[in-house]
Amino acid sequence: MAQMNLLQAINNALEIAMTENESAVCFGEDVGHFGGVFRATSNLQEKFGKARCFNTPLTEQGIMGFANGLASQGSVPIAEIQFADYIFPAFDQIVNESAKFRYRSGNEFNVGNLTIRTPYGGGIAGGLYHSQSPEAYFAHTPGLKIVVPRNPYQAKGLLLAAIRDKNPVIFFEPKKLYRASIGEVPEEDYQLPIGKAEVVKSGSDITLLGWGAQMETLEKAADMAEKQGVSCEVIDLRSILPWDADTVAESVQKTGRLLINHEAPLTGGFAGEIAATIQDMCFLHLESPISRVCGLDTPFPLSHEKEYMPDELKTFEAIMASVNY
Amino acid sequence: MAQMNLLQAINNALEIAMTENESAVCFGEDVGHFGGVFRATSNLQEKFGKARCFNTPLTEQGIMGFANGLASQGSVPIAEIQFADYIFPAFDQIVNESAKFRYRSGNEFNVGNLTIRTPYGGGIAGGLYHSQSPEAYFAHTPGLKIVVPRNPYQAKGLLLAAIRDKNPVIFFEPKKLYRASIGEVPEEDYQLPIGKAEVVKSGSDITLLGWGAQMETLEKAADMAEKQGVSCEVIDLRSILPWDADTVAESVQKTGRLLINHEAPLTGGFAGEIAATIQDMCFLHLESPISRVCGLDTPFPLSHEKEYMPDELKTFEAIMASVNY
Amino acid sequence: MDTETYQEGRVVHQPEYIDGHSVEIPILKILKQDGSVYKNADMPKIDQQHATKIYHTLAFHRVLDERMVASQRQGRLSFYMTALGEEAAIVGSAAGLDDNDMIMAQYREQGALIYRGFSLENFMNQMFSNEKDLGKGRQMPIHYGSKDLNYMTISSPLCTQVPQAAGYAYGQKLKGNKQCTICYIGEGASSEGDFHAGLNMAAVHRAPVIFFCRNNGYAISTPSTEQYAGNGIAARGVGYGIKTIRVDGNDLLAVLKATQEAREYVINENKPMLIEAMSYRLGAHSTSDDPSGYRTREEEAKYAAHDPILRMKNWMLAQNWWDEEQETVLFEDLRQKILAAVKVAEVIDKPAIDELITDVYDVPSAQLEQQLSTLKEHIKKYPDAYPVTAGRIK
Amino acid sequence: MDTETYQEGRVVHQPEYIDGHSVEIPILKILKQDGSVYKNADMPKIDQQHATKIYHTLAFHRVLDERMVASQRQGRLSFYMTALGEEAAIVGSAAGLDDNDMIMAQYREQGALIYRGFSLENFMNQMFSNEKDLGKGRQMPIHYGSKDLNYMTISSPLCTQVPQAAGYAYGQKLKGNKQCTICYIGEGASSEGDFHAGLNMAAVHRAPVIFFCRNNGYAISTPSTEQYAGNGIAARGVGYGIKTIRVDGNDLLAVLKATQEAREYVINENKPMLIEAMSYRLGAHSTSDDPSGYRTREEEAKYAAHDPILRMKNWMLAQNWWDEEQETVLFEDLRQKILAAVKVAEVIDKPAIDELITDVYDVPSAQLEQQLSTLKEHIKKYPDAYPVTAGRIK
Ligand SMILES: Cc1ncc(C[n+]2csc(CCOP(=O)(O)OP(=O)(O)O)c2C)c(N)n1
Ligand SMILES: Cc1ncc(C[n+]2csc(CCOP(=O)(O)OP(=O)(O)O)c2C)c(N)n1
Ligand SMILES: [Mg+2]
Ligand SMILES: [Mg+2]
Repeated sequence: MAQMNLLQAINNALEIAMTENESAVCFGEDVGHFGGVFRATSNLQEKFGKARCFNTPLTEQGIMGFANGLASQGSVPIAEIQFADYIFPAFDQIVNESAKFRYRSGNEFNVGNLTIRTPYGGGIAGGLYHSQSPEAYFAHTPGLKIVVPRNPYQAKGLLLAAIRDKNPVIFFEPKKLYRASIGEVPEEDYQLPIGKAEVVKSGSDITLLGWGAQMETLEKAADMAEKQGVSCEVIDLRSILPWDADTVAESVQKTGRLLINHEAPLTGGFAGEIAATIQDMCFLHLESPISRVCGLDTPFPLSHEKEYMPDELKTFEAIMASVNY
Repeated sequence: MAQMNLLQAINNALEIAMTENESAVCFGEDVGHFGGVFRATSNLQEKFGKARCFNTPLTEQGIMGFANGLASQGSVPIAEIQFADYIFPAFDQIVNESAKFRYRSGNEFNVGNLTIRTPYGGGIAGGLYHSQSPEAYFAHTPGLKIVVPRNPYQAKGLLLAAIRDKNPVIFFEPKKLYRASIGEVPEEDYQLPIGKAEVVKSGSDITLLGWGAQMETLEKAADMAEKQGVSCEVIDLRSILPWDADTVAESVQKTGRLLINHEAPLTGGFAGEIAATIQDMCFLHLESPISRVCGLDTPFPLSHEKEYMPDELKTFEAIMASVNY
Repeated sequence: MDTETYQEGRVVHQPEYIDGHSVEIPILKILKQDGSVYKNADMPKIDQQHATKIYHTLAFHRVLDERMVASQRQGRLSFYMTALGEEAAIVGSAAGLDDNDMIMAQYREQGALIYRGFSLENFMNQMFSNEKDLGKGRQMPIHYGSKDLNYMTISSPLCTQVPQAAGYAYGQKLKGNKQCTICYIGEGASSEGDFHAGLNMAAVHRAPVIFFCRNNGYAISTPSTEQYAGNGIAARGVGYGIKTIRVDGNDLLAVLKATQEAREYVINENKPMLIEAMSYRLGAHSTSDDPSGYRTREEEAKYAAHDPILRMKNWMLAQNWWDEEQETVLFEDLRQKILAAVKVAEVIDKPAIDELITDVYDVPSAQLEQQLSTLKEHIKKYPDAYPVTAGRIK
Repeated sequence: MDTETYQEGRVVHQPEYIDGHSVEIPILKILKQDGSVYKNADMPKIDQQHATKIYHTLAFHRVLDERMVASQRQGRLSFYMTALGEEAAIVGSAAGLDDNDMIMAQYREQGALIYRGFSLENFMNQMFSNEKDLGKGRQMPIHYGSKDLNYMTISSPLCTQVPQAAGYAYGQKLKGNKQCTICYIGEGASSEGDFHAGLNMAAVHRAPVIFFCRNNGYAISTPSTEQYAGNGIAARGVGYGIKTIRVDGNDLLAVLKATQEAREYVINENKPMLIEAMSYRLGAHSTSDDPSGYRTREEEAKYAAHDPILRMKNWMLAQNWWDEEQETVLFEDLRQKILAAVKVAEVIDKPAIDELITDVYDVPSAQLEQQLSTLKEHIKKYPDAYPVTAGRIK
């Protein structure tokens, strides 16, 4: 075991994957010599050579098109999009191409080897173009998998699973935790399962569900609620697609209440999908409406970031409202 | 009043808008001389000249970038994307640019004059790339408006409203109804409201909610259910963003049941947002779980289109399941 | 640093401009319409066996296109796209490659697939989206693909294959197996952002890929004069620093020559190359299109006089590698075989309902399995409403 | 039909290729580093008044950049981007335009905005995202915009302004008011698909737009040698059929000359033009960047010797339009004014909470009003947690 921050855990996972498989290739804007603007790919070019870790021209659609081609050829592309806010020029290559490659060809060809890494979320005073959480835009796309880790241990195990998964995976990295989140991480190889939620803390009165950086918020809110005598079960969804409805439903059948939290705007966010599914699966168990504590329906703000965020206070309030319904 | 099909109603609305405002400009792939591959822009180049109705090079991101610039300059661009399946190369221009133009500049600049027209949906044996219903991809984007008409009368009135609305509007046209849907349409100018749902048929046992081409399906299913003694209230949402939660909630408070139908895949579709909102607004009124009858979580199929579609039989079954819950 | 190079370039003190006319782009022609060869022309590598295979491919192509348009008119087929007038560009380029090279086509390149030996049955099964289709009946007619034949399955969204071809070829280079990729693209699709991204990526990362642009004058109704303002697509090669050649696309020998040289170059130098083949789309864009809405019969007739298959036939005749009797027998034989194959394929069952959820992921998710089983129950309840699949659900 | 033209082009029978070397791109230089002018150089239109305004702009620019980097280091400001070394390219081009022409910049073009007369207060209010910011405190520092000054608000996603500029200029042409648009873009951003889309759209639809590429050798850490394989960005103009010129970007007179001619051309001909200004990004990419991770001090020093402001100053001195005393006074004055302005702006309140929902739509939707009022109630309950806004909620 070693102490690592989230960036180091990612760098470590990339190194393991590239050592194990010589057709694994890392690329993206500034990813090569410099190691990426956040330094997640530090030293990889030194270790594996310029052919396997390189800067690309500044074109997200090009990066993803290139990655799709490389994956269909049998190599293992691990492409970086510098900020999740800049993934949209590649939307067509991801949603119309990566996601449908296997299906449309009857599996004559596939891009199952593909992994896309990208930092997402608020917390760095980045305003509307360095803070977005676009997971829901992709979650409406059969054929993709979507994963979000909450800490270094999760990041390493989930990233290794994503790289080895035989489907295209988008791996959203909570950038505000890159250096802030530090924890014990095994130095050896390990994987965590994609598609499985994790019960982080068990409780009996309400289920709190989230992913990525917002897990800290849920834990803080749970602490506040416990002080009021409310016992919270906290679940990290980890995979947005496919998502683990069974674990969530099982929890809600026990607690009778569900709160979902995400940074992205409320309308059309993934909390809607979860709420719709769970109200169906747990209709007779629900003691209060499923509650969504999310971003406002605005672009991500700069000077009002604090006010916009679904923080622990808003979450705590919603917990109490749910319990007192 | 005249008999028009949906294409004629759209063509008529475009003609009115271009006559009224000489800075209104229509463009897109094959939109000029030929009048578009579906002929929605027929004769407009003849009437208004090549400068105001023209073919563009084959580049959706270029079309939308150009349209954003033109709108910010004060002209009134009405851009066509040939199929909604091909809107994704323009996703960045729409989601990061059109939607955020006013907000990010503090309204120093805006693209409120922009309208995007695009045919969507199944029914033409088009397989995965000529059948998609991508409204939910856009519905997670504050700043956009999204409108879907169900027949010629609605199409003309809503399109005129969309063109005159001071916000960027995406207007999804149900292409399988282009020639199939024929109805009485006033020849003069009129508008229908954006953001208001319409109760198409009132009833007391369950609320059926949909938009666009699926409204026919809901009406057929309602007829089947009526024969079983189930009284259905049928609502056309018309606007996906902003959407009229109040009208829906009012109906559900009366009927106690809600079924939502859309062509797009279930997961991450807009029905999720509606269900999440309505279970919250109507928690104590709901007598059964909100039901979603949607496409499967697959790319849009070709040989199994019939099986994939949320048709009247599946809708009828879901109505009965809801009523007998 | 590149900037230094510029500082060292020719310095001027009065504005001097470059523009679309700054580079002259010659066009390579080897074969005349009458079947004779231009004096001093550099011939491609070609012998009788190769030429005969090429000509058989052209014949098959022409008859297939004719028959399938007829089938579509008869309502037997939903959709079809011919490559009428462009066969030499497509088949000539495919014939310049190795069978292990990857082909990433736009959609009008059935000729390349015929050349590779895709069976008539495979063509038919795809077009009738029956259960024997390699693509499992999931795409509209003409969206062929074959792993065995190194022909990437066609994708309708235009130009997406261009950066993909750069990536595919880069992977071939990493593997070191001396193979390359050819990427076909229309002059219309070349306006997409992916074109720019793909050519630039290939040039910077030195991918062994041949970008082959079929410039046939139209993108549906849009003439190339409304598609770009420069000197075709070839002129763009300069900007990317990509070696480029323009050929007469109706001249099979010129296309073959250019492709043979391109293959040598991209594999040996690990650099991309761009070929622009000038031709004309003689047919409609597709069976859904009616060109009389945007061009004249006279225009079409003018270009029809440059029939590339006839040109190749004339050369074959001149070589004494072909005669009129062989011609008659071959075409008649092809017509009959194709008609027979239509009859077989159109009555083969559609794929089973289970194929609705396979290949979304490597293994169907639990949720998809659930959706399928619900659907099957539903179909069993209403078999008449789902005649294609109902009879076969266990 | 275009194809005909090609058929009429020069015909060859042996392959002849074009490539990145097929077009020679001279570079325009007028002013030497010592302030003297090349013999026979074509001077731009410039008189003492104009020159003085330009030089004041350069001075303001340099001091602003220095002071704001210092403020960022002191933790007063979150982020900043200088244009160190590129001031002549930016200010020289802005000075070649009419005040009613539209400027659509990438982000490093504060020089153009200074030239247009954006007030020091406006700069500061934007950077400190306070309630007086024209952009209502919604974007990171340096994302300026001003309707009054025809300077489009900066958008972080790169290159999106390029097709937008084509559209904006097309609208100007429709209006017939003889105005044009200048669109700034980095050599890195020029790799985006939107570049291709925008230049092609502008060329085909004849929009009066000047595409002005600042080629400063780097895109963050990525040198231009890893950005493209061709001869810079200018070589691409050929492919689009766009008239193009390359200038020494550190030579203000050359930039001014090229821009003045470009403006005449795009407005009179209704066609776009492309200018590539060769320069070097002397500073870090932004205050978040550390160039020592990817380039040497020696390299930086080499380019520092070409300081464009010093070059312009030398010319001004040679003209007797400027002297050292004026220089000292001006720079000292600017330093003090800017320091004072920082102190004022940094203590101005942030925008009121109500601005969180305005401008999402023309009028806030009922749902947004609801979200805001819920939020306000929440803030009132926990005022200490939201110190920026809590005190001011009624
Ligand atoms: C992204 C995208 N936009 C639009 C279309 C619709 N479309 C199909 S073919 C075509 C024209 C293509 O022209 P070109 O590239 O010149 O090829 P050609 O048909 O001439 O062979 C268009 C606009 C599409 N398939 N994909
Ligand atoms: C679409 C998009 N991708 C990536 C980024 C991140 N980014 C910001 S600036 C920059 C480099 C731009 O380089 P260049 O265009 O050469 O301009 P310069 O900084 O040299 O002035 C990058 C990659 C972005 N803002 N937008
Ligand atoms: Mg074409
Ligand atoms: Mg640069």
